[in-house]
Amino acid sequence: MSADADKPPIARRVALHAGLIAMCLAIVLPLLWVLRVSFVAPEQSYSTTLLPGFSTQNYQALLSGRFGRSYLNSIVVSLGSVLIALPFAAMTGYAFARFSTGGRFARFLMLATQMLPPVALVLPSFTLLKGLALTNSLTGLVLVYAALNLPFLTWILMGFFKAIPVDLEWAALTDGATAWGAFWRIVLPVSLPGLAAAGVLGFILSWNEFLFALVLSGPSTQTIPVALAALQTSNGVQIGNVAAGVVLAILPLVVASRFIQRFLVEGLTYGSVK
Amino acid sequence: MSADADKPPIARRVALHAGLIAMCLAIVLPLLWVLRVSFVAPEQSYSTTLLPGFSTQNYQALLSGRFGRSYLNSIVVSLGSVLIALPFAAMTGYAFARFSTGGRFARFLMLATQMLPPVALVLPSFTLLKGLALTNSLTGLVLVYAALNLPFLTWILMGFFKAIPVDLEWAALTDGATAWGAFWRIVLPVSLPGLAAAGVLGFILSWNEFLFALVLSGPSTQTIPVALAALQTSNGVQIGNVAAGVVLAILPLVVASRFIQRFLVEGLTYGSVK
Amino acid sequence: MASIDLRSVSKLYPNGSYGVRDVDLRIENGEFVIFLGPSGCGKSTTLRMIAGLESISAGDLFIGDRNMNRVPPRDRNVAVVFQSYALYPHMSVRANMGFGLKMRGATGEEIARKTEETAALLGLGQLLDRKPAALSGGQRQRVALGRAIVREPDVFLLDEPLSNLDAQLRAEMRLELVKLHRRLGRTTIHVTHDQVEAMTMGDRICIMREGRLIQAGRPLDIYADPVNLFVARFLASPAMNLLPVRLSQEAGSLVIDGGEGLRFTVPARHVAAYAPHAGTQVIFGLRPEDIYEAPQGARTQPFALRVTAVEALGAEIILSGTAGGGTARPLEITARLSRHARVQAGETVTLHADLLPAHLFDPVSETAIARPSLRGAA
Amino acid sequence: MASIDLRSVSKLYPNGSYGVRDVDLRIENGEFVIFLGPSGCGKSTTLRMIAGLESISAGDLFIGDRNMNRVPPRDRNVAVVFQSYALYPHMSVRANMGFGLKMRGATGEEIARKTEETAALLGLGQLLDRKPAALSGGQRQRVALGRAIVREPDVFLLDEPLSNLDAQLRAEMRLELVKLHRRLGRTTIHVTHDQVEAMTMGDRICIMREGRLIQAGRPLDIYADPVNLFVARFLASPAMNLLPVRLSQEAGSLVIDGGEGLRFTVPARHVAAYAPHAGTQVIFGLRPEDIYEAPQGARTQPFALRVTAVEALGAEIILSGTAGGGTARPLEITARLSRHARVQAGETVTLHADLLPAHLFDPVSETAIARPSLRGAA
Repeated sequence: MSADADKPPIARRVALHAGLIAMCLAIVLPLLWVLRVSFVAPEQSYSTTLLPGFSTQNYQALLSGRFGRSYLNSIVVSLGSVLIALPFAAMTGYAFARFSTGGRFARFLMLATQMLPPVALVLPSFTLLKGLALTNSLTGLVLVYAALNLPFLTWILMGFFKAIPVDLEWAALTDGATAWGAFWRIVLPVSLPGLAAAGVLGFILSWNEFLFALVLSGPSTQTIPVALAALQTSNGVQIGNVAAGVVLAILPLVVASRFIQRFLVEGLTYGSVK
Repeated sequence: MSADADKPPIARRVALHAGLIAMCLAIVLPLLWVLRVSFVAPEQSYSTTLLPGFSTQNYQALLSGRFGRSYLNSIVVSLGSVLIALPFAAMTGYAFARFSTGGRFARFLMLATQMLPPVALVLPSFTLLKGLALTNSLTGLVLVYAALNLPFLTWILMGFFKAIPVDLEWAALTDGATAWGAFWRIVLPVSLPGLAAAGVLGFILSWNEFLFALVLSGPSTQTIPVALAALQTSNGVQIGNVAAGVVLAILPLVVASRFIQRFLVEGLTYGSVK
Repeated sequence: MASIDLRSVSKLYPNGSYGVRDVDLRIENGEFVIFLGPSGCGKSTTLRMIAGLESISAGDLFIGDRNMNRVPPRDRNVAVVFQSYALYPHMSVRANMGFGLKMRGATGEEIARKTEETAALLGLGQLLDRKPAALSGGQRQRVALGRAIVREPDVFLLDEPLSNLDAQLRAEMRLELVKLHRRLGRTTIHVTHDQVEAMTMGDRICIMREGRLIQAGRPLDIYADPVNLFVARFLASPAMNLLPVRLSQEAGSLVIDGGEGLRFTVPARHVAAYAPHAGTQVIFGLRPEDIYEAPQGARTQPFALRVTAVEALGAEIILSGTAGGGTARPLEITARLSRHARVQAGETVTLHADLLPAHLFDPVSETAIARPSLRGAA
Repeated sequence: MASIDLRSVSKLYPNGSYGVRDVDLRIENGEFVIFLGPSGCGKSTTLRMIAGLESISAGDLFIGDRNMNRVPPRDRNVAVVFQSYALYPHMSVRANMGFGLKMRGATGEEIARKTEETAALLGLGQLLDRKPAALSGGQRQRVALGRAIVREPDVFLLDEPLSNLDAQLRAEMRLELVKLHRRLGRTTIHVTHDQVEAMTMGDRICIMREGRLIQAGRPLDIYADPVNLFVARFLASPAMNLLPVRLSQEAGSLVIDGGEGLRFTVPARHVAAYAPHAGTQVIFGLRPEDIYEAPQGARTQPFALRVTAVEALGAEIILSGTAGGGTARPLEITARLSRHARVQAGETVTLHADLLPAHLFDPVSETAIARPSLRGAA
C-alpha cells in the first residue's frame, strides 16, 4: 500500500488539474500580454506574433515625458504620508489596544470615518488645502494621504498590539522601565512585523489613490494613477505607453509585497470570532 | 480613602477633558454643519444664524432630479454585487482556511490583486464589458463590483473560518453529517457574524466606489458617488443640494454600521502576531 | 528589610465588583508565602497590586517601612516571574537577563558579570546567546527566574511559574525554587492553585476565595485544622470526606450518628469542645488517609463500607463507597489505603477510622467547630 | 460486535515525518482502553484515524469485521468526545444532543424521547433549553458526553475529555465514566496524558511514544513490569528511582553496587534472571513507595539516605536525598513515606528498600532486563 492511501483516482486528478491550469491562465495571460506590449515597439502592439522584437521604446517615451516626474511624485507622496501617519497610528493603536482609550465608541468612530464616501470628502479637502495655499503641492497631498491613512493604520496596529501579551510590558515595568520605555523598548520591537505590514499597506493605498490626486494635484504634482488616466484619454489610447505605465506602476508594489509577503499572509487575519 | 485611589488630580482632569472636548468638536462640527445646510433653504446656506428655518427643499429638489434614480442604482449595484460575491467568497475562504487550498501562494495572489492600482484595471474592465455589451448597464457594474469584492471578502471570511475550531466540524462529521452538511449546518451558522460583517463591508466598498462607476456607467445608471461629483461640478457647487446628497449618501452606511457595530468592533482584528 | 504589609487592601473594578476585598496580611522579611486558591479568587490580583501593576482601590501597602500605594513598579525593587514567563522575544537570553540591570543604570561590565554568575547558578551558561523561541519550556522557565534573580530584588513575586511545565519538571523545579529561596533569603510570594506546591514550598499558606483571605498559616497547621468547609475541601486530593451527621449525647458519651449503623464515639479529648453542639446536625470531616484497613490500636473505630469503586494507583489504592445514610441517601466515603490492601468493588468491608484528627463543621456557617488542635501537642 | 483492529497502521505527514508508526493493536468488543503518552506521541492522531477524521497512510483499520480505511466518519458509528467539547454554539443542549439522531434520519418523536432519556441519565434535564455558552465547564462536559451516548454508537472515542475540569470534578467524572462504561458496555478508547486516569479507568493501557506503541497491558501489570525506562519514568509521580549501578557476583550472591556503601543483594527469586548480567553497568529501578521507614521483615534491605528535602503533603511525606555515588556523583533517591514519619532535611536516615518488586534496565537499549513477574504469583 502506498504511503498515502487517500489520493483520488488518477483520471479525476488530471481533469481537476487541467481545469485549474486553464483558470490560472485566464488570470495570468492578460498580465503577460501587458508585459509583452510594454516591451515591443508601439506599431507592433497589436501584431499577432508572440514576440515581434524586444524594445524599450515605450519606456523611453514615457519616462522622457511627464511620467518620470509623476513617478517621483508618487514615491514622495506615498512614503511621506506613511512616515507621518505611522507614528501617530502606532501611538493611537497602542492606546486603543492597551488602555481601551475612548472605549468601543472611539473605535467605532474611527472605523466609521473609513465608511464615508471619498467623493464627499474631496471637496472639503480641496477647500481646506486652498485656505492653506497647499493645492497643487506635494505637501498638501502628503498631508491629506496621511489623514486618510491614519484610521486604517491605527486599526491594523491596534490588532497587532492587542496580540502582544500584557505580561511583556509588566515584566519591563518591574524590570525598571517607564511606561514609555516599555512601549519603546519592548512593544515596538516586538511589533515590527506589524509596523512593516501596516507601512506597506499604507504605501499601497496612497500609491493607488486616484480621486484625491486628481482633484488636489496640478500638472507638476500629478501622481501615477492620474498620469495613467491621462495616458488613456488625452490623445487616444497609446496602448504601448499605457502598458509600460502599468508595468512601472505595479513594479514597486511587487517588490514591496514580496518583501513582506510573509508578514502579510501570516500576520493579517481580518476576522476572528471573539 | 476613596474607593478608587488612583485618579489624577482634579485640575489635570478638567484640563484634559476640555482639550478632548475641543478636539471632538473639531471633528463633529463640520458634520453638523453639513446636516444643518441640508435642512435649510438654499439661499440661507451661508447665513450666520444657527438654524434659519427648517426646510426639506434641498431634498425635494434632489430627489425630483436624477439623484433619486442614482440612489436606487447604488442600492441595486451594492446589494447585488455583495449577494453574488458572498457565497463564492464564503466557499473560497473556507477552502483557504480549512484545507490550505493553493497554499501560501494562492493567498498571496489573492492579496496581490488588491494591490493593483484601480486605474490600471478600469480600461480592461471597460473593454471586457463593451465586448459583452454591458457598459452603461447595472448588470455590468454589479459583475465588476462582485469581482472587485471577491478577494477582499474571501480574505475576511478566511479569518473568520480560521477562528472556528476544527473540532466543531469533526463533531458534526462523526455525528453523521457530510462535509457539505458540516459546512452548511455548523460552520455557516457559527460564522454568521463574520458573514454579516463581510457583507456590510462589501456593501460599503461598492456604495462608495467612484472610479469604475464613473467610467462604466451612463446617465441612467450612475451611482451616488458619480451623482455627488456631478453636483459639485455641473453648474457651480449647489451647496444645499450637495449637503443633502452627502447626508443621503451616508444614511444607509450609518444604519448598516450601527446594526453590525458589535460584530465589526468585536470581530474584526486585522493583525495578530502568529 | 523587605517585609510586606497589606492593610485592608481592596481592588474594586469599575463595574462595581471586588477583585480583592479587605485583605490584611503581614509577610516577614525573608518569608516564603504561598497564595492558594481557585482561579478568580484574587490571588494574582493581590500579587499584581504588590508589584504595582494594578492600582490599589482602598487600603495601604507597605514594603519595608514605605507606603507603596503610589510608587511605580520600577521603584519598588520587586521582581515578578509570570506564568507565561514573559521573556522579551526579540532579545537573547543574555539581554533578557541584563535588561533590568541596564534599566537601573548598571555598567556594561557589571551587567556582564552578574548575568554570567546567575546563568551559571541556574545552569544557563550554554544558552546565553539564544533567543527565547529556541528554548524549551523548562529552559524558558529558568531564564525567567534568572531575569528575576540577577537584579537582586527585595521581593520575589511568582505568579504560577510552574503551571506550564510537565509533572516531572514541575516536581524538580519545586525543590529547586525552595533551595533557591533558602540560599537567597529574599521575601517571596508564590501564587498557585496546586495543593502540592502549596503544601511543600512555603513557610505559610494564604488561602483565598472570592477576593477574601480565608486562612493563613503553616501548611501542616492548615491541613490539620481547616477553618471552614472550603479549606477542608480544597487543600487535598482526594478531598476530606464531609458527611452530614447528627451529634448526640448517649449514655455519657458523645456520638456521631450517620444513620444505619455508621456510628462513632467522639474521642474524650474533644468531648468538652463538641458537647455544646449535642443534638444538632453537623458536618463530620474525615480525611481519606485517616481510614485504615486494619485497626490501629485504640485510636480507631470500625465501620462498614459498601465499596463501589476501587482505584488502584500502583502506589496506593483509593476506595470509594457508601456507608450509613438512614434518613437521607447513603453517605459517600473515600478512603486511601496502602497498595497491599485487597478489596473488590461490590464487597462490603470493615474499615477503621481514626477520629482524633477529624473535625466537625457547622452546616450553616460552614465554619469548623473550635476544638483543641493536635498540632501543638503532637 | 465492535472490536477494533489496527494492523500496522501509520500516519505519514506530507513533510515526511511520522505521526503514528506501525501500530498493531486489537481492542475487544466492550473493552475500555486507555491511550497514554506525552503530548505529540500520536495518541490523539490514532484516535482520529479510528474516527475517520484523519486518513490512514498505511496499514488497515477494522471495526468489527469491516475494513474502515476508506469509510467516512458518518458511516463508522463511532462517537467522539473532544477535549474542547466541541458543542455547537448556536444550538440548544437539546439540539446538540439530537443532532446526530437527526442526521441519521430519526423521527422527531424518537429524537425527543432519546434526548430526554439521556439527559435524565446524566442529570441534564434542567439544562435542555440552554445554549452551551450558558453552561459551566462541568455541564458542557456532560452535554458532550450526552451527545455521544444518545446515538448509541458502537465505539466511544474520548480525547482527553477531563483535562479542562478542575481536580475535584475530574475525580468525580473519572468514576462516572467508568460506571457509564460498565452500564453501556460499549468499546471505549480514552486518550489521556494523566497517569491517574490511566491507572484507574481502563481495562488496558496502551503507552505511546513518538508515534509508536511502546507497551500495552493491564494497568497494574504495566506498573509492576515496565518494559523500558520511558514507561518506568512516565507511569507514576513521583517517578521510579532510576540509579546507575554496577551488578557484580560476590561470594555466591548477586550484588547491586551503587558505590559508597549503597549495596543491595538481588533477591534469590531474581538471581537466575539477572546473573548473566553480572559485571556490567545497569540501571536499578526502585519505586519510591518500595522504600520504608522501618524494616518489613526479611523483604527489605537497609541503606543510608542523606536527606536534602522533605515535602510533607499532609497525607504522606515525599523525601528527597542522596546516597551512594562513589565513582560518579551521589545518586538522587526519592522515597514515599507515611505521614507519621519524622525526618528533617539535613539528617542522614536509615531506610529500608524492598528489592523484590525492583527492576534492572539495560543502560544502552533502555529496556528492562527480563525477570519473572511477581504479578501472576502474588
